[in-house]
Amino acid sequence: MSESTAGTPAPPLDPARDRGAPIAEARGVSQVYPGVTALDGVDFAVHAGEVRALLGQNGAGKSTLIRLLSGVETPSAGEVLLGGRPLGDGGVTAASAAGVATCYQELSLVPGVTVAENLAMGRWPRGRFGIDTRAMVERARATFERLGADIDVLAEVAGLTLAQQQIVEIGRALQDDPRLLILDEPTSALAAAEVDLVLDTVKRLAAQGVAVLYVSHRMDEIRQIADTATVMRNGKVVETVSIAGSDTAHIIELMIGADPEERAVATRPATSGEVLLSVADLDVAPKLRGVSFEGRAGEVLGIAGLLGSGRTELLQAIAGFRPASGGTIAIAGSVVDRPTASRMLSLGVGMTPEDRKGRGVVPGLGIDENIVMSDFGAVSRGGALSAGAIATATRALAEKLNIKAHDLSRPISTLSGGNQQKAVIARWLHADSRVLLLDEPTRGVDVEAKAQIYEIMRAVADTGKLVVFVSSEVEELPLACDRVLVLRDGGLREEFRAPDISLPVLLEASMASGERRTTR
Amino acid sequence: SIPNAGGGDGGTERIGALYLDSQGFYGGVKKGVQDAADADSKKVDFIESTSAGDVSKESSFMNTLTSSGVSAIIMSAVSTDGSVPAVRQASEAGIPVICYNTCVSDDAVDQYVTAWVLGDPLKFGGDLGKQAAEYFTEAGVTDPQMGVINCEQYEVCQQRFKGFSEALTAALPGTTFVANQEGAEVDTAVSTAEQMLSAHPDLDGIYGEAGGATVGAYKAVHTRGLVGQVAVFGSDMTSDIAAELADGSVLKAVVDISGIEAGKLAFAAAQDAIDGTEPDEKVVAAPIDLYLTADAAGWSETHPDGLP
Amino acid sequence: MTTTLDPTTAPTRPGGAPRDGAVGRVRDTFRRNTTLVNIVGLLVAIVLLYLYLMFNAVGFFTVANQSGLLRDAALIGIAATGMTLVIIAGEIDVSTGPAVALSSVIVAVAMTQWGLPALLAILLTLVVGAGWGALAGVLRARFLVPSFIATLGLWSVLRGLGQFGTDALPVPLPIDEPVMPFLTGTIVGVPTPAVVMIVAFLVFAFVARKTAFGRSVFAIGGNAAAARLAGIKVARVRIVLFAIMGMLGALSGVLLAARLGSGNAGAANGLEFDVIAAVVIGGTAMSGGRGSLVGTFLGVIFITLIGNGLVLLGVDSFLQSVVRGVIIVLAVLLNVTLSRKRGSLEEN
Amino acid sequence: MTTTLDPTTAPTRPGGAPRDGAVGRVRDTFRRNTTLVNIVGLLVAIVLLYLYLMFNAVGFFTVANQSGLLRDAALIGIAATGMTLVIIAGEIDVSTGPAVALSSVIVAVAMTQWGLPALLAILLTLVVGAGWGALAGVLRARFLVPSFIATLGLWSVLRGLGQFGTDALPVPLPIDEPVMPFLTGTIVGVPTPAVVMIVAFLVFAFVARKTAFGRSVFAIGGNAAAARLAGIKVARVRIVLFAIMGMLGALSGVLLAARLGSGNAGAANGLEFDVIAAVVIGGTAMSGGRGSLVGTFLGVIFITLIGNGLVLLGVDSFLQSVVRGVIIVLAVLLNVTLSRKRGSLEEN
Ligand SMILES: Nc1ncnc2c1ncn2[C@@H]1O[C@H](COP(=O)(O)OP(=O)(O)OP(=O)(O)O)[C@@H](O)[C@H]1O
Ligand SMILES: Nc1ncnc2c1ncn2[C@@H]1O[C@H](COP(=O)(O)OP(=O)(O)OP(=O)(O)O)[C@@H](O)[C@H]1O
Ligand SMILES: [Mg+2]
Ligand SMILES: [Mg+2]
Repeated sequence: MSESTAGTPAPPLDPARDRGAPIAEARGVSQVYPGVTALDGVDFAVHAGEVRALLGQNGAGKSTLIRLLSGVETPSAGEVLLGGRPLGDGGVTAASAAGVATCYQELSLVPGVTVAENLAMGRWPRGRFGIDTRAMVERARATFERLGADIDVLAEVAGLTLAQQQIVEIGRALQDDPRLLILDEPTSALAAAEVDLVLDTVKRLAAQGVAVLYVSHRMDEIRQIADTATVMRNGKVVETVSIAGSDTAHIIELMIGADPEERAVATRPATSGEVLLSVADLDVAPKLRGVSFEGRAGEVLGIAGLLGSGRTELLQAIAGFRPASGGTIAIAGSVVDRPTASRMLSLGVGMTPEDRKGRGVVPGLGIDENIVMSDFGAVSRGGALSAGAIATATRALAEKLNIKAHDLSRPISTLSGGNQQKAVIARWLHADSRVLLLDEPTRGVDVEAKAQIYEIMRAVADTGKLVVFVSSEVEELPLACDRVLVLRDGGLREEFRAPDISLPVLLEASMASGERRTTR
Repeated sequence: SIPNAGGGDGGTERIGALYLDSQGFYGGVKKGVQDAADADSKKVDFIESTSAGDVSKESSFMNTLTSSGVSAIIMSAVSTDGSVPAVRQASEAGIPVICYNTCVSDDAVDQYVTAWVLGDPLKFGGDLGKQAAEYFTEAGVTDPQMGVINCEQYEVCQQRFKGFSEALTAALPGTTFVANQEGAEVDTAVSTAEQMLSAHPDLDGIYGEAGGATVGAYKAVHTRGLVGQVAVFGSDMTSDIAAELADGSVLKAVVDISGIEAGKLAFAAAQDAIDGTEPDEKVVAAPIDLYLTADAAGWSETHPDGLP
Repeated sequence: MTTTLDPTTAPTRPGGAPRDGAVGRVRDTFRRNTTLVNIVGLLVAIVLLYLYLMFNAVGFFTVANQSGLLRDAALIGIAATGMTLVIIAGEIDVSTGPAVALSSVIVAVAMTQWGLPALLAILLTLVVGAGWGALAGVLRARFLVPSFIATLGLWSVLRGLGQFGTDALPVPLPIDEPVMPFLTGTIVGVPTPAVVMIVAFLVFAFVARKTAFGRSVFAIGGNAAAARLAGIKVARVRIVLFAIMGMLGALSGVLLAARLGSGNAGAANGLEFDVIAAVVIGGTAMSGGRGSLVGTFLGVIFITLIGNGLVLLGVDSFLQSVVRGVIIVLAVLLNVTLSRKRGSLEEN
Repeated sequence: MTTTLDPTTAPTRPGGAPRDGAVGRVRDTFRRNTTLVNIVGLLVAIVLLYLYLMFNAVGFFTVANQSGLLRDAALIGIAATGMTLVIIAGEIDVSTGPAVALSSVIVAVAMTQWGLPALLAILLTLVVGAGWGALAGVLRARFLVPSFIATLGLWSVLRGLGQFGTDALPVPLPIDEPVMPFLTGTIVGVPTPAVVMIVAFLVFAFVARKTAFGRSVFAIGGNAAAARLAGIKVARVRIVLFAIMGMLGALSGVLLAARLGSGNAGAANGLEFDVIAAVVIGGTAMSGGRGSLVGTFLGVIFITLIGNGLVLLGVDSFLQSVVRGVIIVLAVLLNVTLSRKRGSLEEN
């Protein structure tokens, strides 16, 4: 990405460096799930005031280690110590009493109740007559004030956007002045401004002596806040390195166990392909007004915008999953009268949702079925599904998209996040969609898988299709897109073409000079 | 008792009617009551409900009827003891209660019930038991092995069985009841009866305590190809039971209380009570009829709509 | 190559800012709180029903009928308080009818055959009810048997036990005994069971909103995994929940025995469906995580009113079942439609 | 500058290659497929039951009883095929009993009162059944009424309609008519209803595994939102599903009428619970997304066997209800425990 160029390996840290007793420690822990060894004899320790990054590819075991440290699970072997004392099977309650606060990777909020209630869950303030609701609300308000986030604590969580929910989750971890704060991919759903909010908070807490364990696939964040990084691979700790002393290439090499290849995807300033998608004056109540743009065959079209700027709504409206309140959508030159989901599907529009786990995959079904689901007809022979046709079709796609799976009939839930995402994209290649709308396809996937996804997008575009790419990680738009549209204040405001797409101009455009927040 | 508000001469009369369950018998009662009202050229609104054999539902309906001040209540009580409070409540509110078919315990009848159109279940079972004994004697079976398809979630059925078994064993002391299983609804009855025939291959007869049980029993005998070996004695006439009885190969006798007749008698008793006429006799006997093969055709003719 | 696309369109209002003023606050509350919409809807429906029945059903608006209505409501309502929590927790209990019936038998047997004093017999019945409820809870929480199946099994077992133990005959209560008549009497004019029901609603409304247990129930129903991560003892809450439900069934059984003067193993047939329908009509989501006791209370009144009105209007007894079915579905349909977020993608 | 992406990170084995050897494959299948474990467990239980009953229940192992067993199984089994799909889709249908009963009435009325020929009457009944099923489906899919409530309403409506229309009297079938007797006869020694059931199982096993519709049902049950975003017409699948369920109920009703010689509005009381229990005992998860027709078939046999055995053993009929309840819960418990061993730690 944007970091150092040299390839010098950094020296491993001296583990015996005297810093007093670690706040949290894992000694020789292993965790075995049926059929998977998620952790294999891991030793790990984190000290007060330290910001430790935990790095590794999807499925390396990062979240598993975190679950052990937070008492959610007890290890199959080895032990966890918090503040020098064994956690045993004290569970979440004991870990939390020892000062561990965790923001889990999978959103763990209760949708039907308020934000304030979610923060208080499991430790409601007691008043004279049962729970003291006022204290609960006050405490929640104070927490978000400290965090600098604008969240209505009386709102029901179900009504919040994914990003707001993520901030609530972070707020919950922060509220009790923890001694060890664990953040498992806290920023994967966030855009730049909110990311800064989180990073600032982490820095502030670290300065106060709180230990922070931080998981992210975004290397630039790691560089901003972490002192040291523990790299994991295949359930083992490979090495703990100093961030300052190691370049990104080296860290990636540690993560994937091989030399990273220099990869960049060719971008093109202009395409002469046919206009596949043409949106005119589209209104999507309540967020978007008068959106107009065109997308051509062979193009990777990025859409940038702040959190809540309506990118998701735009894609949903185009795919027919959200009624447009005005304007027209045309596919390959012909205006679609009633853009329902099935109509758009038959016209060759496919969308991958931003919430991969919640709305992307059907966990119990095989990888192959998750792929062919978009078009059963193509793998049917005489009205019945043909196992042979399914196998042929999915094997080809798995190869093309480099989906790492021994057996495509295994449930998709056994795949790592990045590979799940590839399977969801494959779904639309199977349906032979001409217009692919990818909403945050790189969220929560490791660096390597990200690069693969950029290349998939390029390869798909090269076959005469249009790829629309939405990402909250603004820095990846310049890497992958031929053209980037910027959504702001309910409409498309600016357009950039390769090679004039760069991080600073996109950020500038997304935030608009006047209202720009001061965080960066 | 206090003359009633909602009743009255000339105006519309409101009468509450409670049915015990949804067997055809109660359809007959309904028709009988209705016919009687029409014949009387009175304008009567019936406020009706089915207690489905559930005392709590009955209690709630009785309460509703009582508090809405109907002129009289015609009911088939769910339980001799369990239904007492509901009947008492109505009676204490000055509403005449007329039982048909089933009623509350004798004490309570004395105190709270105006009239009871009764087909005595003991006699109901007993008549059939006698007929069964006659049949077996004629067939030369002195120690019949009997199976029973019962409806014992209703108390009245236990009485029926008592009457039946006493009459049969009195005549044929060698009688044994080798199986007794629930089957009030015809679909349970048919598979239970089939299984009973499997478990007891030497069965000589089956007693069906209610309509569904009867149908189930003779259907099972046909299915198992035991025609001529197993005789069925049943209760409650319906069109298809009449047809089977006319055939005569399996179903030998059916005992029945006409719902229509019971309904008519109950309505008459209700009118008397509303008019303030004291009945001579609290218990009004409902005719209990025994039907044999020869009578079946006649029943079908006189009951073209199938209502018993 | 930067081009500004459309600098004119007016910016929308910044999100998240609370609206000012009382009106705004009420509107906000409404928007936020979908259950409130349901409650108002139900209230309107109940008022309309009342008006209609007052003018069309003879004897409806009499003290006697209103108090009878309350008695009927109590039978559904007491169990419905617990059922609300059960459904909020994402579970279901279909064993209510047999539980009530068997409890009425137990209290009667305890008094007549074992000679226990009334209060002791009642206590015993409540404990036994809580016991079989807890059993269902353990099956659900520890052995992961779906609650529908666990309570369906219980349904079968309890109904059978009651009928087997009594030969399906009623067990009369002793006559010269003061407690049971009190339970079927009135307190300042209000039928005792109705008073018990109202107390139960107040208690459970408090429990649901103001106790850790109640909030845990909401949390578990909304997201059980999240509740566990927050340190809530999910299994324990579930077990307690079903135990409470069992106890409430037993309480209804005691009141039923008092009303009928006997314990009846065949009584309260299908009660569970009325109870569940009342809860769902009251706006509690069958998928869990959402619901209110106020809504349930109105649901109970609504469903009792329908039953009472159908009888008083002289509707054919078989048709009553048809009308009830239609009305229940319509009520829930209305409810779902009212509370559905406009333009929401969510479908499930 | 595009390069092949990942030449290095070695997946231990090339993608898609199955494990070698038959044993390995069997083991793999077992590990993967928790339903297989359940199926074997159920098979063992059925064999044990058979052995026990053969030696203890007089008349059990006779041709007549075995064929009666099959007849009983058919009543549950035909509806259970559709119910399996309904439950896999994450829904439930509690209206089966009244649907079967009313269908038996409709076919009888169509033949006797409207004078339709048997085949036409049957066809009409199936269409009407599919119609009310579709109605429930529309309520669920378009109006978001929970299927429990939609079908509970249907339950009440259908039961009431049947009894209202017939005054609760049986409607006899015409006597001199060949089709209905055929439906209650045998085909090469096997009772016709059992043949129909077996055909239904084969058809639905095929539908579930080999058709777009069947796989859509699994996808919707596993994650409805994802299925929808993948282009599956979720609402349509749900409606068709309930229509099929309605039609199967009507088919059972026709067979029941043939067996009883009449249509009976009060028949098939509580059938829905037997059907649901059979499906769940067969390993279909009530939370949706998982299940098999083979499992359901065994569940049907199991539950029929229990009923048959209890009667043959002469167990008191009230006690039978107790035993059935216990056995159903135990069977599901075993099932859940077996499949949990192999699944994830996840609980909900
Ligand atoms: N509950 C579970 N049951 C079975 N396998 C599991 C479970 N949780 C994790 N695994 C497996 O353990 C391995 C490690 O998973 P983990 O979630 O710790 O990876 P991660 O490093 O956090 O990956 P990511 O970057 O995608 O979050 C994976 O192979 C995963 O599939
Ligand atoms: N957790 C979630 N589960 C399901 N749907 C969600 C969730 N979060 C958001 N959505 C859907 O996505 C829509 C848009 O959310 P959000 O405001 O974050 O997206 P956006 O306005 O497009 O912003 P962004 O530009 O970040 O995508 C929401 O209206 C909602 O329908
Ligand atoms: Mg992780
Ligand atoms: Mg978005």
